[in-house]
Amino acid sequence: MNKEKLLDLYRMMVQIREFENECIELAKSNATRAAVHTYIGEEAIAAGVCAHMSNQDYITSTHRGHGHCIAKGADLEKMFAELLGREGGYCKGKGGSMHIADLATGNLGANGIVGGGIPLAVGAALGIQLDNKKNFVVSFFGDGAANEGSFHEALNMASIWSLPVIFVCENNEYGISTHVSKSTNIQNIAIRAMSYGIKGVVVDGNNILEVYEETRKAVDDVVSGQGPVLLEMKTYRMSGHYFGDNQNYRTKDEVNQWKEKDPILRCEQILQKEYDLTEEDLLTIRKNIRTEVLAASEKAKLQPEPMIEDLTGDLFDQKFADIEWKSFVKAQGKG
Amino acid sequence: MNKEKLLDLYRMMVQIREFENECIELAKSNATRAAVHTYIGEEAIAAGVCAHMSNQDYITSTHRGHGHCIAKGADLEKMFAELLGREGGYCKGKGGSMHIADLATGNLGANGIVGGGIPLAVGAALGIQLDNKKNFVVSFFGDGAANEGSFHEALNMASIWSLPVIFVCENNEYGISTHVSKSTNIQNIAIRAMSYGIKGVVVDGNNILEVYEETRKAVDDVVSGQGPVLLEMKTYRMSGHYFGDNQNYRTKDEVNQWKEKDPILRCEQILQKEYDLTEEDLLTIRKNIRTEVLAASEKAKLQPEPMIEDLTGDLFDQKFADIEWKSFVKAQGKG
Amino acid sequence: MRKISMREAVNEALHIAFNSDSNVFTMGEDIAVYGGQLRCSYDLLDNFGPERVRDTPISEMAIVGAGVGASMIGKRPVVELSYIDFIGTSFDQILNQAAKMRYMYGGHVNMPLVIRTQCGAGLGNGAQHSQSLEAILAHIPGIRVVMPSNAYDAKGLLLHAIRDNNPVVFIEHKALYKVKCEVPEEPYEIEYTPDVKRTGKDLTIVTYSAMVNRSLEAAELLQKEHGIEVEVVDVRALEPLDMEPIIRSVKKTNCAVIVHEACEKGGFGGELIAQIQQHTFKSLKAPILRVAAPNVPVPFAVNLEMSYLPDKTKITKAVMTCLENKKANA
Amino acid sequence: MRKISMREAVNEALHIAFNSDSNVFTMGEDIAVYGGQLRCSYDLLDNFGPERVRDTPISEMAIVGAGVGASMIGKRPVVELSYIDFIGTSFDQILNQAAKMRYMYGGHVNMPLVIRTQCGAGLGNGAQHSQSLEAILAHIPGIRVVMPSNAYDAKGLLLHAIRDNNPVVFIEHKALYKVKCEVPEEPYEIEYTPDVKRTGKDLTIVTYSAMVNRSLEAAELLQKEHGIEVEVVDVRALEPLDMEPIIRSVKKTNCAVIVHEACEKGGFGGELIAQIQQHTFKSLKAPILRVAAPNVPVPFAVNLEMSYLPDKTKITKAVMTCLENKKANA
Ligand SMILES: Cc1ncc(C[n+]2csc(CCOP(=O)(O)OP(=O)(O)O)c2C)c(N)n1
Ligand SMILES: Cc1ncc(C[n+]2csc(CCOP(=O)(O)OP(=O)(O)O)c2C)c(N)n1
Ligand SMILES: [Mg+2]
Ligand SMILES: [Mg+2]
Repeated sequence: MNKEKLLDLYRMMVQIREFENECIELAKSNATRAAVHTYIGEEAIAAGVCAHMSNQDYITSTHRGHGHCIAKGADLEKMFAELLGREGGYCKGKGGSMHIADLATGNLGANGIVGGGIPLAVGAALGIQLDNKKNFVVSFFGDGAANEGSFHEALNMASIWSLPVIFVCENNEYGISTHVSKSTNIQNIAIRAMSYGIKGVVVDGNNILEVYEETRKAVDDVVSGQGPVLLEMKTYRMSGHYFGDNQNYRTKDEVNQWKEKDPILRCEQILQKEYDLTEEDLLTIRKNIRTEVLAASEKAKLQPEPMIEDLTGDLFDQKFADIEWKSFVKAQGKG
Repeated sequence: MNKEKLLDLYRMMVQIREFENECIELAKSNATRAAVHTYIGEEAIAAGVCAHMSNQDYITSTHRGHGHCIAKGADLEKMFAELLGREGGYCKGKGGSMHIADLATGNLGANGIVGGGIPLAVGAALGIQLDNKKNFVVSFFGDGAANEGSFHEALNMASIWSLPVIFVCENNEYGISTHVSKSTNIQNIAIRAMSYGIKGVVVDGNNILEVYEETRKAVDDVVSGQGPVLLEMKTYRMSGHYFGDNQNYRTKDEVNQWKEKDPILRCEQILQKEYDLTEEDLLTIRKNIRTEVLAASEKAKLQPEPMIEDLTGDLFDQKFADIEWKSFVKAQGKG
Repeated sequence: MRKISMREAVNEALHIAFNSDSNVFTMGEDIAVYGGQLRCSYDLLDNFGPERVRDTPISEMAIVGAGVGASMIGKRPVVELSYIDFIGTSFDQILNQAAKMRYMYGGHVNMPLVIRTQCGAGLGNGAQHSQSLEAILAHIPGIRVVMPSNAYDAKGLLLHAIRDNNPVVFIEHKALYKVKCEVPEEPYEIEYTPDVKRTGKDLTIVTYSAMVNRSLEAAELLQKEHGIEVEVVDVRALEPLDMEPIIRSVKKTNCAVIVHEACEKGGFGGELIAQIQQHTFKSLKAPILRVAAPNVPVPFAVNLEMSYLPDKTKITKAVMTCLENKKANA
Repeated sequence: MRKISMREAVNEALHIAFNSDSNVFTMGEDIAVYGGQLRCSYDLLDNFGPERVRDTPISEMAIVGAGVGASMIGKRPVVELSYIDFIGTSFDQILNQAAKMRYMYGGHVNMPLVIRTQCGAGLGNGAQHSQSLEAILAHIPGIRVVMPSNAYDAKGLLLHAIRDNNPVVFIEHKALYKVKCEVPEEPYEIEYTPDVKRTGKDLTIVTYSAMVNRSLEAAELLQKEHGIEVEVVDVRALEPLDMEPIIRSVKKTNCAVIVHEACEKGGFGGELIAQIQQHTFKSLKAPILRVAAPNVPVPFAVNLEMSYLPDKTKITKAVMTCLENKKANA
């Protein structure tokens, strides 16, 4: 990979990390209300996957969706504004942390329902296929979501129709408090691909180069009509399930061991060893990004709340589509 | 297998076949109303599986459930009475063909919802495990049902808890009009066992000896705590999806080819070749069973309809359980 | 004018929609080769091909969910749930996805999705294939709920629903499929608004779906035998719910009976009564009565199922009671 | 008497049930090690072990379905859906299995199953984690629907539900978990019947769950500022629905306001109104009004969510309007 590319990926990861750090700050003062699920430790996945995507390629995301959203190119201020429930937020403050969609960048939305987005991704991929386009869809979801019925139905449907969709299972070892070894009886979730006759690949999700490369192969596959692919990204949720989680279900030791495999750290090591960047270079990048992120947060904080009159708006589109109905004369003797 | 055993299995298969033949007669005159889904061609599965079960072993069944019900030991007259909507039917006429349960023989019920019974079987197996009993549960369902989310969730849950349940997928090649090759992208549904880390076995479901033997092994496994097993029974629905099905989705040729593999025919061949039964012996058996079945049907027809006053009964049990609440004094400093 | 059945009318609307907009496609269990468990999608496969007319696996969550996803990117899917009872296996995609997305995402997403399905008892399909679940759907903000009572309305309402940019659950009663009425060959639309199916000055029946015909039968009988003039209002769309024609009617007749096939408790009759009594309190001369199924699942036996269903007799009785009350309070 | 929170009361009831009947067990997401997303099942794992206190995969269909299956063979499962919104992913097992089996199988099956879950808005959980879906459940014949409004009721109703041989959906409002009241240490049961939480002669508020407290606040205010005496009836169980105390109250006060947090359209208020107006028509001196959420999903922003929720002010206003109507019609 050339240096600029890797630096882009690095910057993206840092941006996500800094966004999440700031979210935690906001959560501390209860500015975000309810749960904020941070993506800390998993940044390589969103960054490495979405680097292959254009705005015409779609994603579906999860309750832990900030990283996906940012990697797809979202505007940070609008994201913060949404988290803070401001009028200028992505959803005009109606959604909140778990429900940011951004159609302009191809983000079909975060989802508060575990597994809820997987069938949507299949539908978007079906739309692409019907339109004979060369785009594709990525559905992000967790190890826990892989035990929802929707996972099963969606992968099977995508397979029989050879739809252009990549299923990215972010196996961060936990569904809230439940370790993946307690919720499944298999070593790799990727093996579930066999149930649908599709390709399943285990990927080191904390290694940005591997994520990037394996996604590239999957994109080639799905776009060339070879059907969906299941990528299992092995990773770890370095923070709590949400800010405020007491984490009584795991040891500090375990967390610390994974912190050594922090994807950003590992990327920095590569950048230093193989691309001659100095620690100072990296620090500068991080500082600049942090400044940008904080600026976005500050600006968002200044935004007004939604207007109360807007409470009942946006439920239905009042317009009907412009379709002119044409009779269909059936062939004789049919029906 | 000794002769008496095989003859028992044969008799069971014939009983099911004759029951279904009579159902078709009843359906012709609309006496059964709505759809009656017959089990013709699949009798070896119910017979071979249930031969291993006592009344303390449970099954969950499907819309195509007559065979399972009979093989578990149901009373034919009560079954016919239910199909005809009579007061003396298994459900007092409230259920109908798709909803016969018979707790006395361990039949937790047929189910009109495809895949609906699979989680119930897991729950019954959990109950058995909690009670430290040595019983087990069999869940019957079709190839089509294996694409329902409930299949996925249920098998996974049974696996992680090593529950004593055998999942019997009756792959009769069709879900109504849809051939299994159009609804899945895999050769054998049994392979889905891998997604849950359990054993999956492909069985010739039209071969009574193989069904019997493979079920025996599975029973040994699940009862000894080795966790659930998925048995895929390859078979064929020789009749329409229901009586009245135009079967425009398959050729007569295809059906005829499978008729040569009729499980009853094959059992008869074995009985003649290896157990010295004559054609006449078999004819006598069939005639006797047929007479019994018809007698049950005739008796059922004479039964009265349910009383209209019974329309709103049976919804809730009016009694509460006899439990005497005992305080629980918590250890100090807890909670 | 030619008469066609509601099944034919739905099929015709689907053909028109497929012919008019290439974004329209359909998927569901057994709808292509088999022509649908509801038998409404016959000929579509032959006329429009397997890309746009798709048999699915038995996976209702994926069927509805894929419809939601495809509609979010601009397609106009018409997905089929062969029985409304199967909202059970697909409910999350209706409750938490289809219905919520536009609002939750601040109005930035449109969802031109139609879920066609079939409801109702009377044909011996048993407890899990005979339900009337419209009240459940009508309580979920964000989805349209449309229930035609005849072939003419079905064609016009379905085309309207397909042109709608919002998710619509389009519920066809199985007992209506064979019922014929006059239906023009050309395309037309019917708006989501109640229709006065019969005028009368003595009492208003508010009803929808298969119960419209039962109510008209009762009205006919009441007129013939007692000279009572009953007005029958067909709600047609539970969401959007246009109460104006209903309120107008009740203000005229001063009393009302609600008729629906769903079980009474928690049924949509409650909503209608709540609004009617609020807006016509002073003109109301008798308590509003409901004729609905008892609060049990649909039984199988023919005599139980028939006595389960609201019918002409029960409706007539309720009307008479209501009119007696009206007289007593006059 | 000691005061404990509703969370503690639920936890205490669970401990009592586990201690009293070895058939009682519980399963759900994160309920064992973590003590529950609702934090109501803490200490159970330590006290009763991993066989009877089970963390499940994220598989709501299997959780509810396994509860149904286990209860059919005589166990008494208390399963937990961490949010009522997840009836979406488990609906078939509620609608078509748990609710229908006893009737459909002719009364030969009992199902002592409790589904504990949590409802309600107000804490910024957004559209998919804040719903009030009781009206959907109350429309399904065959399941009990119970909604406590305080710690005392929660303990007694939950023990009653666990002893019930029928499936019960037990809905705890998330905003009530921390609210304390006097609760005896010993076991006791409360029957499924409405409770008059405050007596008054001028108007009846019929309400349940978190809205009981809002209604009591409004009643308090109305009394203090206007000398108006409002009676507040807590429905407590939507199924079985005992209308007698409600009707008695309205016959006394001659007018009523229904308050619930669920969105108005198709909410349970409709059912209450339908029955009240039918049985109190002559005593009713004003149209029955509803105070409920608007017909949109629950919004996230704090100001929107607060204005979405029914509160003291809206209730007070509705009561005043209703009383004006009453006076005008007197
Ligand atoms: C259908 C549903 N069930 C349960 C929940 C509650 N819940 C929210 S996040 C979560 C854990 C999800 O685990 P996983 O899929 O591994 O994603 P992760 O949080 O680890 O990123 C659970 C159980 C939910 N939101 N939706
Ligand atoms: C949830 C659900 N979806 C769809 C149906 C309609 N339906 C009834 S039987 C059937 C086919 C089932 O196929 P399979 O599981 O292979 O069983 P088979 O009929 O072949 O025995 C379908 C789709 C249903 N009853 N329930
Ligand atoms: Mg996880
Ligand atoms: Mg099949």
